[in-house]
Amino acid sequence: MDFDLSAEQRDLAAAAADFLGAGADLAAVRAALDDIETPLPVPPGRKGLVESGFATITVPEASGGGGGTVLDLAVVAEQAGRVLAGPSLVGYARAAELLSGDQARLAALADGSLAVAVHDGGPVLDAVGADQFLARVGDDIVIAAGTVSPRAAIDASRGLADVALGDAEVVLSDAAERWRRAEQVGRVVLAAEGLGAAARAVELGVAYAKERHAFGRPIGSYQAVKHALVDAYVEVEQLRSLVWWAAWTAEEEPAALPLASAAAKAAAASALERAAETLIQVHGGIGFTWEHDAHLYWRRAKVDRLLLGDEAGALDEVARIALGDLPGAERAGAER
Amino acid sequence: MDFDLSAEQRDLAAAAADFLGAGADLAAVRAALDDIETPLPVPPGRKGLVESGFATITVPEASGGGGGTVLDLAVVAEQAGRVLAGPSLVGYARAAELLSGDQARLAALADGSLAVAVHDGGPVLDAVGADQFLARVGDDIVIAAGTVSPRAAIDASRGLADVALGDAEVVLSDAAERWRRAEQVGRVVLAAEGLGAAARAVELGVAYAKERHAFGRPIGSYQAVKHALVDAYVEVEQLRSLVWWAAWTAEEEPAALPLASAAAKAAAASALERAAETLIQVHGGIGFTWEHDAHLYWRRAKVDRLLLGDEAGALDEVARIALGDLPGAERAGAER
Amino acid sequence: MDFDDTPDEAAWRAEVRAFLADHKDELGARTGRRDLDDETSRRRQALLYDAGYVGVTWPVEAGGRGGTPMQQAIVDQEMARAAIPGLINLIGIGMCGPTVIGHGSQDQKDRYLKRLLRADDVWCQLFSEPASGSDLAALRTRAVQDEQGDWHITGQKVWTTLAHLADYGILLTRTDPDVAKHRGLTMFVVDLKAPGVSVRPLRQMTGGAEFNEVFFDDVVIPDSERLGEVGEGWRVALTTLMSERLTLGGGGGDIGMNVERVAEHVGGRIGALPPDRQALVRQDFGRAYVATLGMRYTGYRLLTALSKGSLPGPEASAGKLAGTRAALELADLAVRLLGDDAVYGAGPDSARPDSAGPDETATWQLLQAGLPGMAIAGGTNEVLRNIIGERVLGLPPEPRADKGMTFRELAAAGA
Amino acid sequence: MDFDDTPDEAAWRAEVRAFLADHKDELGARTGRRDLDDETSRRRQALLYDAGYVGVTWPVEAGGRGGTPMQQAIVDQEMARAAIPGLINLIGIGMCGPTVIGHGSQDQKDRYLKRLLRADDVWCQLFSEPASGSDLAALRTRAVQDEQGDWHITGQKVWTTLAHLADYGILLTRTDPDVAKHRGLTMFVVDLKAPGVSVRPLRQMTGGAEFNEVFFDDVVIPDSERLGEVGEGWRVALTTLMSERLTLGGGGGDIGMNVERVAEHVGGRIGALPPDRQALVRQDFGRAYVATLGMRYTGYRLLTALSKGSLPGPEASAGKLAGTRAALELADLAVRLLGDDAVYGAGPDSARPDSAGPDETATWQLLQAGLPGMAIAGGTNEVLRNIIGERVLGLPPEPRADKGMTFRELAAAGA
Repeated sequence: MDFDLSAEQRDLAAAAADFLGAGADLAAVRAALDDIETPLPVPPGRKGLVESGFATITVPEASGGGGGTVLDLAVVAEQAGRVLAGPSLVGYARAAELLSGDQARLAALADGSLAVAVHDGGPVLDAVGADQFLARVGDDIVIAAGTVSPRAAIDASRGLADVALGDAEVVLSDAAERWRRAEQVGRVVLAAEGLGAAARAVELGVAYAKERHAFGRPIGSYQAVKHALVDAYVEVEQLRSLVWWAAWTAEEEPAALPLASAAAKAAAASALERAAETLIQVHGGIGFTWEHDAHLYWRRAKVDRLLLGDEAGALDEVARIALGDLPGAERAGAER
Repeated sequence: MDFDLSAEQRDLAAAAADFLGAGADLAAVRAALDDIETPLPVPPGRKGLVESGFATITVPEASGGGGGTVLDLAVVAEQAGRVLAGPSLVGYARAAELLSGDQARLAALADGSLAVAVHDGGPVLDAVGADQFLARVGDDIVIAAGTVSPRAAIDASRGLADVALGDAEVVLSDAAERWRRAEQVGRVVLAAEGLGAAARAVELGVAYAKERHAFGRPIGSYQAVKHALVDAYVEVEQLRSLVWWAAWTAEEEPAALPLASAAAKAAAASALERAAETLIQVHGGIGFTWEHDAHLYWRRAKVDRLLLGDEAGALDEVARIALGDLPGAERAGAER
Repeated sequence: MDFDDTPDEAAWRAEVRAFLADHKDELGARTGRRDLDDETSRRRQALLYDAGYVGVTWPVEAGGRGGTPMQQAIVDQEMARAAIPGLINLIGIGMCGPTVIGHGSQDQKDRYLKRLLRADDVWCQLFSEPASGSDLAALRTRAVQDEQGDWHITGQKVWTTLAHLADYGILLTRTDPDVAKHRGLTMFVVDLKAPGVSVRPLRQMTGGAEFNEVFFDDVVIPDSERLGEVGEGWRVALTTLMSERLTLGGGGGDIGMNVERVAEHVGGRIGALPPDRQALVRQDFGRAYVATLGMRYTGYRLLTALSKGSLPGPEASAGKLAGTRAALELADLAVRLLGDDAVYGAGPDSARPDSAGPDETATWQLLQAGLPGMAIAGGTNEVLRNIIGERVLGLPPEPRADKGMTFRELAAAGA
Repeated sequence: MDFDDTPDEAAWRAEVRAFLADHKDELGARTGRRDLDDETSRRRQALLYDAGYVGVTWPVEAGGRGGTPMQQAIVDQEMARAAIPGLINLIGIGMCGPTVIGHGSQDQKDRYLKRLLRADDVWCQLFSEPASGSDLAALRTRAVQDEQGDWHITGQKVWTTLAHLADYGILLTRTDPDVAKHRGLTMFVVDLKAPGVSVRPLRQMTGGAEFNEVFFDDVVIPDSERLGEVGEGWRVALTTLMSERLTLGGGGGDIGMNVERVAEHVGGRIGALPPDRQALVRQDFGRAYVATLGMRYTGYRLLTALSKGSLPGPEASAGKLAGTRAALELADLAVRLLGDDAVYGAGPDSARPDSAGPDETATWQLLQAGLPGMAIAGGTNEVLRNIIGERVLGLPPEPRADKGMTFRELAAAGA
């Protein structure tokens, strides 16, 4: 057993951190919140993200992608989550799964000419800036243009909008299982972005707790502050393990993906909410000002927890799988 | 509005505290835990409790009772809860309601010749030491002798046992509403006992936190300990308000009793569990020894939370009433 | 114990209710906004004051009615019942006024109190600073007395509710940095329109800006506007803070969230959910509802104690602790029940005074976004727990790192 | 990343598995009790040791195999899989042995280590005292050296697991009260059968008595049994504590509660509940199951790090924190699912070594009653949070009230 990132994956993370650190911009995320009527995509944006190659890591090399694993993408997604980059890598992850085998569209995805989002029936993640939408009709996977109606955002970096689909073309028939898998992979990548955001929120809270003084000593020396940060940190580290494991199952043990992705999704919802709320609370007054970044992480938490099913739904799935009502527990249930 | 105990009720509480302080005995509660095969009732026991008059406060004076209110009984029950007295006042409270109008049996209850418990179908509270059992059959209230099968106790002061009923005599027909009311009154008295136990657990924790030192200062000066005790205390004070209110509704606003009793029951389950767990945690190692009293409160918490319906059931009822699915929200819902 | 009104209370309630019904349009019933328009809000408060319904518990000589806390609570209940927006000068009445009553000169009382109750003047409270939040006594705003006896104020305050509308404020300053931090403070009444005062709205995470930063650049205050003795500012501030906690935590009102409104919202939405989800919602709602009831009845106990002559003690802090928790749970549930809409925001405009008012989604989203601030304003949960732990439960305080140090030494140490 | 065994690991696993299968009766597979009988337990450990499966990671010269943490983990996994009771000398192997290896003389190593691994001698750890729990360095047990160089021990230890069966223990004592509390400590190996040692079982709230009080009444220890230098006992103890945390918190094993066993229990009971209740149970179980998976995979990360040569750091404490929480939730759920039986107890007898073993109700009730202790033993949650906050996150420590004081001064101050 070797449950750790490889040296290549650590290099990938560093490269992603460099790119996203330069390209993403919390000020732009904040500014976009005021931009109700005509929301703009936040940096680095589709173009930059696709050109960097990070967005389409999981697209086969033959189609111009990176030929990497979901775990590779999760490693990048963690870095994207740290800086609240937009658009989400979830859409790319799902599209790469859904279009698997469709060389032309995959190539278009990888060269940026296809700006696609996935439509689940409700609000569409990164609809803003997308011109084609993948959707499920019966057991078919279809693609269609759509009319995008943006709405006031909680988290402006998520590009959420209502979308009315136009005429649809079938991409693949009888593809219910693929749709489910793509959704599960999407959950893993969403959880990886949540991991990055939560980890960053804890870091910001820790840094402030070291520097800010009250009653003659740093506030981080008080148990109330210290223990709140520790609880958030512990939850983040548990989440990290679940995200890595879930991402790994996508290629290496697909039968465990349903359980692992639901577990990672549920853990991410809770860890990011706790981390963001702790970040605000540790900062006191300054933490709930518009100009501070804390609420941007809080906004991300409040939105992400509801995407691709909510926490209660994910927990229900975990329980059903673990109790044998649903398949997908092969490894988790096995004492080895 | 005057939301406070009366001077008479404060005197009653003081008298109950005197009587129970002298009569109850935590050492006996602990010893009874070892007494698996033939469990003995714990002090002060049915006889003492009935002779004191506290048990039958709510029985009319004409039948030899105290002619008091459910609130009066709740005031006594809080004191009983503090010292984990047995038997519970819940059985007396329910019996007084169920037998209302049955002069002979009420008199027997008040003079101690009727040792009754209430049978809800599952484990029977204070079955140990009871010789008659009130039960509901269809819409009738019946009374019967029973065969008592004691089992290993979590909380030996609760006298729990399985009971097989013998031939039953109908006490009152068409009495579903009365049965429900008696159950609700029972919940209030149970919550009052929980209030006393929880308040006492917090006091014991606070006292120890003042006295025990670590790293050169009292452990109660550390925020982790202090805040845990504060959270338990705040919950106890909220519970106190709910118990008083719920007890008051029994006579003064019966339409609100279903909501108020369910709310008090739910709050008691949670407050006592938190208080008892905090008590153990604050004490560190000594807190989980057999000889320390902490686990006696913990045992009470673990049992009481399940009696007369569990916390989830009570919360469900509260929600249904507040949302209008069930009657009983008249006052709570009214802005005055 | 009796939750019903006494005959006197009932008569009072009837009178109040009738008055509010007669003037419901003037009082803005059901418009839901307090600070829609400064002038309107002031007029509403004056109307209520002239009728005898503002400052009910204040002494007659302070411009009040000399009434009971219960009478005041009945006014509050009836205003809530009639959905009349809160008074614009809530902070003045709840915190500044009691401080002037407790520590001001007769001249100050005569000049300020009645006008405050009528909202002829709006007041604010200038305590917190960027570098002193929970540790209020570490404040840096300096007041230096000149030869004429006037005080010159330089510094910055923050989190000042209503400063952008206020005429006056109570201002806590440091007059002596060379003694322990609590001992070198002095309180003043400051004219917010005086030269050198500038107010900058501070936008919150909700998008709204109910708070402000207030800058003092050599603002001159005559010595006659001092509240209490020089160096006694901390004692004066304690009067304010005690009143604040009561305003935030007590009396049985809901904190930040009206539970009946949530019940209505839940009731309207729950039926559309699958049965499993309904069960989960009932658990969450039931728990939050029990918490709200507990808070409400605990508030009634406090109110009863006040009516019987108790002073507002640290127990009131428990109400804010419990209430914040309950409000968070209710807001969370309310937002989740929005279904697909739950991921959409209020938009920052909804929180602005000139907004037409929020729609349903915005209502719950704004509440949700406002609650993290509520857990901080008026004392963080941590500070409140310390207060209850030490002053109610009698647990020992933490050793003080700043014990025996002067403010100047502390500041030099970077604290 | 790879969760599969390497070929070497797979071969090792197969070997271990085959051995355990061949000896399953001797090893007490599926009897579920470790300390049913002292002699049997010792024999089982010796059998495993002789086969090379005890002390896998210990150096060869210490009687071990010089193997990898992964090999040890595979042995642990296979033993769990075959439901073979844990080793009687777990504390000796996990805590005492590493301390002797790190600080003992060659003579001590030769005399003790191999016998410890074979359970020829059972060991215990004598650190905690009634007046020093979390604040371990405040211990009072005195060691005074006589003219011959022998040490005379007087004092009391508590929470000593296995002391009633143990042959030896590592004993932390105070040799100099006139220096700061951490500096006056010295560690010894003590013979539990020596004159003056008395052991009294300490009954826990479960009814069982896995812990003991140990009294020392002028017990003589030769200086050759000292571990490390005089006054260096704290440094020696840190070796023990670091090993302890790893034993309690790491490696991906479940803490106190086997989640698959809970799943089986839940699966067997849930169908009898109304659908609403099933939904609530799935929420609770799902949450606890996610927590357990998180803990398990975090343990695997730790194990991987150890395999790559990292030392066990304070991160391991996070595993105990998270695991305790998950175990509490699982136990609570398991008990509640007992329905009517949930109010009945295990009975204290079920926890006794001579019991026939608990029934289903007793199983869960005993676990529930044991968990509050688990949150305290091996470091309270509060202490673990301090460790992670300060040593992992780098947050500043609290000011120390006992700084600069000698132990004698501290003791006089009542601390």
